[in-house]
Amino acid sequence: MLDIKKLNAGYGEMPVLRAIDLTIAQGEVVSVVGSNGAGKSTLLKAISGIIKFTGMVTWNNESLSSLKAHTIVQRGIVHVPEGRKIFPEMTVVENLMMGGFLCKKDQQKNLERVFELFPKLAQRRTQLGGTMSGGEQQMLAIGRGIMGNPKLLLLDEPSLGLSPLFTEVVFGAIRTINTSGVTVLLVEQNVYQSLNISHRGYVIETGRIVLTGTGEELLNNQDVKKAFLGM
Amino acid sequence: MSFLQPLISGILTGGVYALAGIGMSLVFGVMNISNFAHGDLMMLGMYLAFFAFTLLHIDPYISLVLIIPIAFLFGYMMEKVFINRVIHHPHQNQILLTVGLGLIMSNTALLAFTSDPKILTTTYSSSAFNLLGDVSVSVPLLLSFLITCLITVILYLFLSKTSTGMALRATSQNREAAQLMGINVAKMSAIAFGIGTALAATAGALIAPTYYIHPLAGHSFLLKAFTICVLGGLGSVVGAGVGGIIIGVVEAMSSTYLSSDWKDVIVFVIFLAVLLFRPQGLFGKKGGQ
Amino acid sequence: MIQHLLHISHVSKHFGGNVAVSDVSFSVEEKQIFGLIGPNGAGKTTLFNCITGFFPATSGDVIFDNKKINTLRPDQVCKLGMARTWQRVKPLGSLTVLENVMVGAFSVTSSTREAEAIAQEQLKVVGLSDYTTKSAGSLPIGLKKKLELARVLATRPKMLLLDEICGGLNHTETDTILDIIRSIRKKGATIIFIEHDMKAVTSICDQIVVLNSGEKLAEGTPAEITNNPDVIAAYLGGGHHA
Amino acid sequence: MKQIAFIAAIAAIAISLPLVIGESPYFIGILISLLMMAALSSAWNILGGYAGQYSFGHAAYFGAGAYTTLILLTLYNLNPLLCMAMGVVVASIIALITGSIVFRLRGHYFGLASIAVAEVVRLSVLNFEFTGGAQGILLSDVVLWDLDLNSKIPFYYGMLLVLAVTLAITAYLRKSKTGYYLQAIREDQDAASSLGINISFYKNKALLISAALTSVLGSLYGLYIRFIDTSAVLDLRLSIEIILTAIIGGVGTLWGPVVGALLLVPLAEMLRSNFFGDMLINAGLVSETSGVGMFLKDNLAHAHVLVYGIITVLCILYLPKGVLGLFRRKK
Amino acid sequence: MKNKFVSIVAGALLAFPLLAHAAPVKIGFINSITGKEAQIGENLTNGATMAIEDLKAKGFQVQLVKEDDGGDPKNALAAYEKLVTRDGVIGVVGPYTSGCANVVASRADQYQVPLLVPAAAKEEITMKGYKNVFRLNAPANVYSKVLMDAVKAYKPKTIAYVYAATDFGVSTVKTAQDNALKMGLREVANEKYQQGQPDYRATLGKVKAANPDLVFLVSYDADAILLMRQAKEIGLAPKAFLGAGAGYTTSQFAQQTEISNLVVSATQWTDDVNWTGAADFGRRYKAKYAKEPSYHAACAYEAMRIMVETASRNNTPATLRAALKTGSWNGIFGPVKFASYGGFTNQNNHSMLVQQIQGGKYETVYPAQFSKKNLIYPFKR
Repeated sequence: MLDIKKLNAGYGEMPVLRAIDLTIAQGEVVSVVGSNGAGKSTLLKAISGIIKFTGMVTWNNESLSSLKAHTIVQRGIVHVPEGRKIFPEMTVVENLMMGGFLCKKDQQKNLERVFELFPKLAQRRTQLGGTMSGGEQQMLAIGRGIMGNPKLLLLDEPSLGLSPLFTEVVFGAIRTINTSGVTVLLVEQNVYQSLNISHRGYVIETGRIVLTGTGEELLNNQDVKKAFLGM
Repeated sequence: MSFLQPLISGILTGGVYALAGIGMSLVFGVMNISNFAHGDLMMLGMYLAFFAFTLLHIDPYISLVLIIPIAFLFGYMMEKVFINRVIHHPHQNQILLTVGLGLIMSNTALLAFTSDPKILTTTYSSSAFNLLGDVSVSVPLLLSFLITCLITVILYLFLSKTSTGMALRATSQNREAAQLMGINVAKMSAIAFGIGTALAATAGALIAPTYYIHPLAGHSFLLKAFTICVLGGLGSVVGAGVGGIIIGVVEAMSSTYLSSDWKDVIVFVIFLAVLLFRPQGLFGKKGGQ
Repeated sequence: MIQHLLHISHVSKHFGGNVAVSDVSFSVEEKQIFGLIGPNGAGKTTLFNCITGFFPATSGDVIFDNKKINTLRPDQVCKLGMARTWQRVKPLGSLTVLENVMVGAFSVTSSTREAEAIAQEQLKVVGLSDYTTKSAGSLPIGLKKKLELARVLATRPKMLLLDEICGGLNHTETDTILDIIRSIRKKGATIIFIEHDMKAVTSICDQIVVLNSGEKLAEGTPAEITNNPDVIAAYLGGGHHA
Repeated sequence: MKQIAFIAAIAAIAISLPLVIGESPYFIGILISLLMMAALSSAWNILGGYAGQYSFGHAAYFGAGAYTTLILLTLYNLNPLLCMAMGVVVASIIALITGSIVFRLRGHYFGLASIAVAEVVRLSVLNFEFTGGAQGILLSDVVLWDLDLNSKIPFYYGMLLVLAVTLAITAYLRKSKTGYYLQAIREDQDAASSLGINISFYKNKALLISAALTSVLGSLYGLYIRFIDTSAVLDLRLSIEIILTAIIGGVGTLWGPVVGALLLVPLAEMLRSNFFGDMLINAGLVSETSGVGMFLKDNLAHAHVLVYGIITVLCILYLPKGVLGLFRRKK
Repeated sequence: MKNKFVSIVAGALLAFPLLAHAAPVKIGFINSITGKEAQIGENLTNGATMAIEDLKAKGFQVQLVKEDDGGDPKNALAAYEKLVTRDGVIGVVGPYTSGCANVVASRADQYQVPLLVPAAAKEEITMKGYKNVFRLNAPANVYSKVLMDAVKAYKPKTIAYVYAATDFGVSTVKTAQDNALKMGLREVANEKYQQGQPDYRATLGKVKAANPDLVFLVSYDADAILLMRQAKEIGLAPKAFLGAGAGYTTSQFAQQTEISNLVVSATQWTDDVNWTGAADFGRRYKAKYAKEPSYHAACAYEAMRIMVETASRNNTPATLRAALKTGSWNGIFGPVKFASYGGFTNQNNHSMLVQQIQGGKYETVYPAQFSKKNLIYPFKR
């Protein structure tokens, strides 16, 4: 479905990703784990067209390299950015409607889907996004992503800064989203949780993929533990 | 003399200031650009109203239905051709570009329409009625105030209810996230500039029947529009609306109780005080520091 | 008697309603390499900003070299002998590499010639001598990190606060930086080290504090820290395998 | 070595120029304008170019110099140089007040605040009585030693001297601690302050130097033209022209402002005096009585500010780093 | 680099004036074609253009070199110096604005080329004893003098001033205050305002509260209409509105009968006065430019006529100066003579006129020898 070959990307003259190869098949949850600064977020930004890259990124046999960010969204690739980036002076419903900017037909249906997934958001329809707690904002950000009818959902550190309780909720939601037929590319620091819900995973270190395997394999691989704990 | 007189004429005049300020604030919020050609865009509206009145015999307030789309297109094109090229440049270059564009507009107008001021005299240009005995209320000013209110409400509804309007707000709140929603932010910039221009031109047209029309007539409103924007919080539409009325009232009050020649100084001092003590403006949320 | 060069006492930092750092205390001894670790968003950089004067702590005290530095500006903190680097490098882009380091050196001298000499010396320390006339903005990330290091060293600090100095570097680059840090300590400086690369942290630090969600989670030697189940949970996620 | 020769050559030309064209007060007048704009822009460049603080209110310091000097001269008939020094004092006071307000702000706010301060100064001068208000100040003859102040030559050399001093200060500064500190502030304020730089001290220092030099130029202008009012010496247009000159030449470079003035001042004068239209007509390319000729003679005179605007727009779009930016290689 | 550039520019500038011919009499004209004063500048341009056409028709050989000063004294000086040193004109008409005229006048003796100021009102221009500076129009003090003389007979008691914060505004009001003192008028309000504001109601409200007999106004074209509209709105109605020149003497103002009727104003010139050719000039001007001539146009016309005719007979600056000094003229501006009196040098002691808008038309009402209609006093709406 998504095929990445020899992807190089960075900011200005600063290279971050070096020769990344990665594939995602329909219906999968794929995790990319790695420490801070390894290039996880950069990978998502390259896929969603926020930054320029060299190499090949193909989506259902179409090259994404020359497309602008807003047209990539039209293809069904929706990016939920790190730090949530919700619209602070818009209400919950307005934020969600922005997520559904390109597919207004399905707006009502999607709205119900989001509220089903995160009942808490339904209670807070008219609250301003900026006044919500971090966990609620994360739900909103994911909900906003779903509003865009994604075929592939790119999630950047959804558990960042969340309490364990919220983390559980978020990972549960990701699983539900996946079972409803959405392919998920998940970028996380939370190695165990994310690999747990993933079909496959990649470990990224200083801009390179160093390990790959099924979620199970990676979870049991001592090298992963070493990479993170320096043991 | 009644305290109400300066209050009421200040509020009514402030309405027109508000419209100029809202346009500028919108452009600022979405594009992060200080538009020094804003006064010249007001001038454009004045001439449009004047020619609609003298050539087509359309009442200046009614001619808004023509002026708004024309000005919108003008602003939209201006953004596409010039402004978007400097959207990532340093502020000072953006400012000088808009200064240059303003010079081109005002001097083209000078060539085309000469420097003779044009006076647009409608049947109601100098009519007024009395309120509460001795408070005189100017009819054209009241009309333009009401139209300002109407336009502000329409703009508010546009920004909060329509998808384009919401996309504009989204772009101004977080440009990158807006892109991720599939919003074409480059187009939003052009639309924002188009609306900003339309609002400036509307302000110009509204003031035309009680003011005079001259190629440089917009300049006296430029710094005022900036003051209003900062007062209300750069980027805040509601803030700019209230800011405009505050400036109108402050001007009228200081003319009445202090002196006419110091009123501009008082406005600038308030401006600086707001910058110092509340840089996000009276209503804004973005920090200035 | 152990000399505490830096003493952090019950420091909290709030941004509006958000608590970024909450009641953190620890002490750093002279000539220590002190690790400050924790998952993303734990409040490490915020704590650095509070220590170096970029924003005042909401409550608590920061005592450096027996002076309370809570209300000092960053430049005053620097003058007292505490220098920092940045997680996102901040090269003075249009200045040359040499000039960047000279800017640091000017905090100990006013003479351009002396500043240049100090700068050359520090560039040698970090191995950037071949790049003196390049513009700082054009360097690759690895060299920018080295440049930042040379620049703070030129201020002749008693204490260095390094914010992810190895972030985004490959193994060889990281090793070089770690060697440089060891050599700096040998010359008498004290170092606080924020890092994600656990291998780097455990190999170089004498003492480590772990922050999580703004709070101090653990403190101890590298061995203690890596075996602490709370730390592992914080790092790898509160999973069933922890 | 090459640099010294280059500077010596320029100095020699600049010093001997009046001897070559001494007959023509018109050209010397333009050269004075040119030197003045080069010096103003260079003085602005210390703050704007090196410290990165784009002041849009430098007319305030120019006006402070001009007004202080002319007021003191008309009231007390002091030595003009003393008046000039007082101008520097007044400009410095205004600069300190301005600095305490605007340096707390960044970005758009800084620019707008600098305009507001300058407008407060302008409107105050306009409203006060002792400043001559709207009537301005007309100066009778000035005596300084036995210089012929009706001649332009002393002012030519005066402006040249201030320009040379400004450039010398700039050249010295940029290789000194202060200069490096200013550039560090321009590049990254946080990095600068973490390296022990007292941001507000150095910004104010740059502003003071810049304001003092600008004030001296204002004084010289006042003595030269002998009539000032707010629209001539305190207008926002002047502030903008100063920045434009620097940007077109190349901001943050030693010679950029000079190059900018060399391009803009003669261009503005050629446009004002309809040089191009007259040239076409005089060269016989266009007949004076033809339609095109009439247009050139009558309408181009109205259009020179328009052309100036077009040039501004083209420069910002196509030469955002200025003329010198074209030649500056990336190190 | 600098060297090369300067020499190219200097060379180019030096080369071109030599191409000009020397045959016809060469006169310079400095005017504000652009800038803040451009609107009045245009009237001057029109007047001067008509003068040149008339002169050519009469057989005068004249070459006019036009310069724009944009209202900036620095440019005006450059323009004057270009005219006298590069273009070799023997006389200069202009500049319009007081600031520019001031600066140029102060240099005229240095270059010994006569300057004829057509319309600048600042008194100093002809009070410094400059030998080469002549002024056609009456200076600022006459505006208030003639206005107060016109209403003296009605014995007003109090006066209020409302005026633009410009040189002309401030100068005129200062002389008006002197004249008012002599007449025993009490000042009850003094409101200076910045031009270009949309709202003067608060200022006018203050004046209304002071209830003056006379309201003395100095404003420019459009401000005048604005002020009078708002005065009507808030019901300010003194015994007389006295407008000093500028904005109160335009046809545009007169056409706004609703607000302008019965406003009294001082002017340098009207087309109904019995000066030679004044009516004819007014007619032809209207035909050519489709608007009423302002007094600025008449000033420029007459200044240009006097300059060219005199220069044609006296083709050096020195003889031109002498001829201007001794000559006398009679034309659309009445009798003209440059004399020295009351502190002035080479000043035409022009008698200003007081006119009142009666039924949308300016009628000269004072002094008696020029007036056809009587002043209507007091003012009523």
